[in-house]
Amino acid sequence: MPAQDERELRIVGFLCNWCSYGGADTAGVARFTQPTDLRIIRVPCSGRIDPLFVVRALLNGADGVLVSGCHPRDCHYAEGNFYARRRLEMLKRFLPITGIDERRFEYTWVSASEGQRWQHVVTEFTRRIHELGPAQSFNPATQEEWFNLALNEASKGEACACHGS
Amino acid sequence: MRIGVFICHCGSNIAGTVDCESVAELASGFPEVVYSTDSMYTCSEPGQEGIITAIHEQKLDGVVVASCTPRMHEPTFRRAVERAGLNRYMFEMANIREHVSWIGKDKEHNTNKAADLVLMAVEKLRRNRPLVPKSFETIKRVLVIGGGVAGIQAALDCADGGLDVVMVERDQSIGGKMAKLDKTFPTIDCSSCVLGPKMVDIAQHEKITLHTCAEIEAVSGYVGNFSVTIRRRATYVDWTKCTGCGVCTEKCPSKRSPDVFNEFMGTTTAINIPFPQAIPKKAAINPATCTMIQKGKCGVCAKVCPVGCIDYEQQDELINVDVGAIVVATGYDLFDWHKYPQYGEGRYPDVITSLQYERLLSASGPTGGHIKRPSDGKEPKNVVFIQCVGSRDRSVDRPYCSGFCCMYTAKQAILTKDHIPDSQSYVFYMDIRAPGKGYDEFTRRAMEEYGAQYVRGRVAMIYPHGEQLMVRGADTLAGTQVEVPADLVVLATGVEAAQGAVKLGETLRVVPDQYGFFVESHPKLKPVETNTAGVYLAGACQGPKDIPTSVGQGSAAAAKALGLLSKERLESDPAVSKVNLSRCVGCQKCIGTCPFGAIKAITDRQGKLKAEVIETVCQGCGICTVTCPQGAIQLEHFTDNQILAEVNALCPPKMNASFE
Amino acid sequence: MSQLEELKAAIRGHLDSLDCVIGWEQGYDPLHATPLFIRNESDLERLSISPLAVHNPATYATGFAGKKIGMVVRGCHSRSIIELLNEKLIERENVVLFGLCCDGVVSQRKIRTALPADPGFVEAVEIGDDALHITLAGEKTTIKLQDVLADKCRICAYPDPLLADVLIGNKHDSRPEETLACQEAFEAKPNAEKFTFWQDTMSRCIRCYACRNVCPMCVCQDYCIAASRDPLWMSQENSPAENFMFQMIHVSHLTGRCTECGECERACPVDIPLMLLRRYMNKQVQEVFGHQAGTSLDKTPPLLTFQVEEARIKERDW
Amino acid sequence: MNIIDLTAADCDFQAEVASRSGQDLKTCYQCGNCTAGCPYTFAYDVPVSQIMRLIQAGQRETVLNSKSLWLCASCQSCTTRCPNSIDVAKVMDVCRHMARENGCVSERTSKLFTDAFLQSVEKHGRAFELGLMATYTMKSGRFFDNIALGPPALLHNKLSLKPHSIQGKEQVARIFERFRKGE
Amino acid sequence: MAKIAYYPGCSGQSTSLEYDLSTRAVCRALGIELVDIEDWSCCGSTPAHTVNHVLSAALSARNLALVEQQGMDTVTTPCPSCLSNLRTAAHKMEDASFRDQANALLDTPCTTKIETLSVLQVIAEQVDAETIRAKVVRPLTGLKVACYYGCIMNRPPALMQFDNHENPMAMDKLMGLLGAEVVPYPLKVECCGASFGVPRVDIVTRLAGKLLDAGRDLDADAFVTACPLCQMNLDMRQGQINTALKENFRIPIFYYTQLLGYALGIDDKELKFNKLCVNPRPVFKKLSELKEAAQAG
Repeated sequence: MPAQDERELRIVGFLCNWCSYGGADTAGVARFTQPTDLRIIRVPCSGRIDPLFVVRALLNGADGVLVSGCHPRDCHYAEGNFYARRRLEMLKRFLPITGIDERRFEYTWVSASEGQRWQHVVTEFTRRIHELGPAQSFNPATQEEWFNLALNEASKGEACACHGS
Repeated sequence: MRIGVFICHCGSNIAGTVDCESVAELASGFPEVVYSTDSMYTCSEPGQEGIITAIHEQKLDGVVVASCTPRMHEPTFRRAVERAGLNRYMFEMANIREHVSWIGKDKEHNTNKAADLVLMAVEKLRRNRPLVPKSFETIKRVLVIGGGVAGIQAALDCADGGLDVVMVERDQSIGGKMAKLDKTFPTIDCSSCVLGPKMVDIAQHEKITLHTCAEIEAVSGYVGNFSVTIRRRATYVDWTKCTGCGVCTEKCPSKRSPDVFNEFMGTTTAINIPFPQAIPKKAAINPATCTMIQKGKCGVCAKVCPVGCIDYEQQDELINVDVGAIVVATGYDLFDWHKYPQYGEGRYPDVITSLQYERLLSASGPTGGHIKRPSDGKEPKNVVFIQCVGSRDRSVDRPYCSGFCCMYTAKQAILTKDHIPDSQSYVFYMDIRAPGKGYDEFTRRAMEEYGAQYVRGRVAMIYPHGEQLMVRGADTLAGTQVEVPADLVVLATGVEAAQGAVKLGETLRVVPDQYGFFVESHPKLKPVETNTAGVYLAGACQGPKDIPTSVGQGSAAAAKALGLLSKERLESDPAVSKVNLSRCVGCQKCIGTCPFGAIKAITDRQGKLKAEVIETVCQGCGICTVTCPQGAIQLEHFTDNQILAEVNALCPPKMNASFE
Repeated sequence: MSQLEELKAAIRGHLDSLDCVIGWEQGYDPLHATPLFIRNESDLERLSISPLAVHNPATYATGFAGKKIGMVVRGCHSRSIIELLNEKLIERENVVLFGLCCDGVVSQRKIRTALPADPGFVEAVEIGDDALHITLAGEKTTIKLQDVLADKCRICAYPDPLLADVLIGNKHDSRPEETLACQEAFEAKPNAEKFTFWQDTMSRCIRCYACRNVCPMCVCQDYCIAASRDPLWMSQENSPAENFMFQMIHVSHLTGRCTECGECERACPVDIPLMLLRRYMNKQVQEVFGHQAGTSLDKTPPLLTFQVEEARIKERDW
Repeated sequence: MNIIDLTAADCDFQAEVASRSGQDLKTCYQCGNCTAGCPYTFAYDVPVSQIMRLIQAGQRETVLNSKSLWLCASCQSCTTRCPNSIDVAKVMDVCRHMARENGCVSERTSKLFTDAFLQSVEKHGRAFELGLMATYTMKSGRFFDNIALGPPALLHNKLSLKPHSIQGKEQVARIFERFRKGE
Repeated sequence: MAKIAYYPGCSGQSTSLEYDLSTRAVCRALGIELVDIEDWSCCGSTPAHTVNHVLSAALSARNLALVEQQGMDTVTTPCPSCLSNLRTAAHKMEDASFRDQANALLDTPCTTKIETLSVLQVIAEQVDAETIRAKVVRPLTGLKVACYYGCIMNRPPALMQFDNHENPMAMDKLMGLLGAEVVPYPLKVECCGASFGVPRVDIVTRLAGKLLDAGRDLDADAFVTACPLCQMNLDMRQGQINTALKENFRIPIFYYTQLLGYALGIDDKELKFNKLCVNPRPVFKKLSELKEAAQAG
């Protein structure tokens, strides 16, 4: 469903089935109003979330990616979120070198009972993404841009950033 | 593929803020969707029939239902598609109620979002494949960990139901906390008269094997097929010979052993049978205080034992047993009240815990059932009870209510009056929590019939005042400070997770909460199940509980175990990881990260190392799939391709369309 | 005895018990070296260990699974070997390491820029203590070694092999203080500039996978997820985003494992400064886990383990 | 006795005390431990636990006019023993600040003593006890409260007869000056 | 032993001159070098924080800034009230916005965190027991003392981070080292009435009276204190207490540094026993009688 209302931005959520997906359900059951931008992908555990899913989403043009799992120590599978925490932290720290604003990606912990917290997380994250605005596309959008890129490179020759200074 | 999409109105729950008809119409344009419709209540009987009919008529081989959360009705719809002859994994759900209609009112946005979620489900479904569970045999034996009242009940129910039971108890005797109690509320029944016969049943039941002085060393395997190692501590007494005659305990010259059973109110002998009704009634030596074991001198017990069962060289023993299910009933411990320096940190002997007071009240206790205060053996007249010591107190990280202290305090106030008619009890409380049958009436009796003075407020400090203890507290109802010169102060110490619970949790793969209580599978609907299949909880190991609740849970856990093992064979969830052997390079990283030991290394025909998943052990978390750089191990039903399909559905990759 | 002779003697002593010893020899011209797979005495004679000998022999290690091999390793190469050992991808008893205390290797790219004309084919190279004398089209140019030292060598913290069965040369007693100004400058750039930089750079990537193939830590062999249908992580389309996706896969799989040997960047035919990504990730790994890949034996890569309380991962408030 | 209209609670008051003290007042569950330990309860008109309750109930006037605020010595018993880790002494302090700002002084002598003390510090840089006692006695008119202390104090040279002025006393005076300007 | 900055506090200049002098003498004897803060000013005491927390912190911070300027990072004070104020100021100023507010009132801002310790803590933690025991020349053998710490020496525990906050033992241990018999005094941290002696003397007579009463119950020969205000309330006001409560207390109230100094053999002139209102002579008489009896026996 690519066609989107222009007021809405594209936010992808990866939620573990046992805690955060349940937390989002709890928020729904309690009718906690939330912005509609977020679309949730359900995975069994935050340990199933490959940081590359996040990268894939961002390179595909997602404006924001939110990951949420069980609180540390509360993982349904005992250890999944411990691995997730390391993997996702490294991704978050790595993003700046790519020029992708690391604020577009966030990970957090929400338990199945924390409906209110889920509402807060979604609202805050959506607000943050709207502040950042739509993400720039990594691929050039038009033919003209494409040629500009190519020309630019051709003129640079051996323009390795490491040898510049 | 031929996919059918069903959009549920859920009455007005969804249709109120989502244009379900448009969603259905949009969905008809999604890839491989050949049938798309909307219905009022998809989960209802006619709704399910509608799906089944459509599967038959439209020759569907995959179904998407957009309705409520899959945590609610996924099993329902899976059964429905299965009835129509589809594999239950050829089904996907889009959650357009909890995640859409209930959280926003903007119909246009909601409709868009609902359509997106349906598209994601369709894209995922296109990559689903039928999965078939494997079946395996079960072992008709249950392990019960903990021999308190909850464990006893679970063991007896399982054994009566025809299962073999192995009971493991850390202490020398079963009976747990209840065996230490004098009377029970609200009926003032004698605790050991009620519990004693059940303890004897455990000893005599032909289907029950009891190991005391024993702990769980290791657990492996999976539901229906656990393999357990039990460590039995050396007791230095050959229990196959010991008759429990007690001669050794009479003659033992080392009389300064801490008396654990009597809550350290006094001392006992180094060789000891903890109490007259102990099960098993066997003697054991405390190696820390036995002079023979410590210094190699003495040997009196060996000399006097009529059956020659003393063995100073005895070693710990490891026992292996295979079981199909495990009941955890490890109970609780008491809060260490020394964390409150204002109550004297143990400097004042006449400040004791409620469980110590039980021992003073008990006819089998150190004072023979006469209330004598520890400092000088005098009978107290003013007895102060302080509630919530280590309960409902965030400053000591115990914010929870321990549940039953209000009740036993009322009981103890009543018993105090029974024992010492001219005594006066004062109870400092914050709120009286008495929600059980006959409970509130009981606390009222303590006040009305037995004259206990209930004072609403905490106690700030206790300090010695002559031969008495000055208790300074507040009466918040009167809005003032109050002081009571007390002869004895009894602290209603709160409930804590049993020592070692966290470690046991690791062994069993049962998650403890932040306070060390084991977490149940669902707080309402699965109160005795855990997230590890085949492991059940009973009693206070899950949270503070009084006796009837613990017994009820013991029976509930037994019912679960009986139900599980009543099946000859069990089916495993096929949504587990699977190794693509040709992609696997044998780096074994997945083996290291699997929390369940569900992956093992094998050698293929060419002699190359490969990974293999033990399907029955795998719990389906997918940690391995992310670990594997080649993507060789994939979690079925949540494969990389399935998740990527959802990502790509949401954020379609921008191709170089401009060149075309 | 020169270091080369010393090394040859050491290898000779092991040659019988090894299936192969990996070193370097002169390549298509005197300016270029190429890996040498020594199986007999005559192979051994061709061994060269000049600063032109840059290739990381560890790259070939997993390919010799089940065989016993020797490798001539510099400091950074030894780190790769240690990391492979730690990940149990090779076995210690199957490798004999001939360690070289290394004073750095050259960057062909820098030489190319330092030479007056396109090198094409050089006639002769003389290697002095601190300079290269290159004869090109009859003309001799002298280049200071220091000026053409590879970037990784300028900041190398481990010039001496951290693991070796035989050690040749003198150990270094200090580490260079130097930092790479260009790296810091790049990191400090605003996001938009960095983003454009990678867009530009990735538009010239030809997805030849040289960076992957030469990487000693890329052990997926023929099963790289960048080139598979199941799982299908990326299309084969040559677009900046897909090219960058591939680089992100590489970075992701190297998290906590990259030993900074610099082979990826060296091998890149279109001069993509991949080490910018590598060094940045390694810095993060160092900061969060205190981990440097391949610097000590028996260390688990940080993403394959965890701690219940992560001292240096701060939970963000919500 | 006053009947409190709960819907007319002064929520701003509650919020102001909470923000100025940095304490989460909602966590007080009225266990009374502060009152139980407070040595001054006998002198208070409103026990400290009820002050906490009245703040929760938004009873600005009652709280700010209570004598208790002026009789709290900040001895920290309440803070130390609060099961919810509320810094109760700080809450009392903040209420006293607010009472002062609102001109609610129900224990005049306490305030006079405080004022006399600070005046002395402002003037000399250090507290000059004899001087501040003189100021206090003049202003309070309470000539006889501590008359009994005269002989022992003088006999044992307890009070220095001269103020210990310091070189930086202007610096100290400027602290007060800037403080008043900022207020 | 390291040098440490020294903040005597205003009362050390007048009402508790003997505390200041004995503190200096004892520290000298134990090898603790005290460096006076030049031109120190009042910390604000209780009155300042009852008026405003920023004002209070600024008055304290002026002194912390002086410590900083003298190139030191730790200051010690005998007075618990000063201790509490200085520690509170330093703690609050860890918050940047509060620090800016407080510094805005100062001529010279305080930029680093200065640690404040009580002299009692310095002695308890930096001088080992054996050193003290070895230096005792006039043991207090047979003297029954009650150690009274006052309400803010150890409280609130999160701020003070010293000793057990309900049952502090630092002075008990110290007096024990000197040979004294330390009675298990139960009201070690109960408030004595603080500065209410001036505006509400009735409060002080009641609270301090209770403290004396508890000491008498335990048969204590003397009180040992660490706080000028406590000492004054118990000592100078003992007559007032007797009048108000119709009692007849005659319990000498020492500063712990006085008794420590005495035991270490420091000249009485530096310990100023003559400043005490309740005559301490019976204590010394008892000591010498006990000593004679011991020698005779």
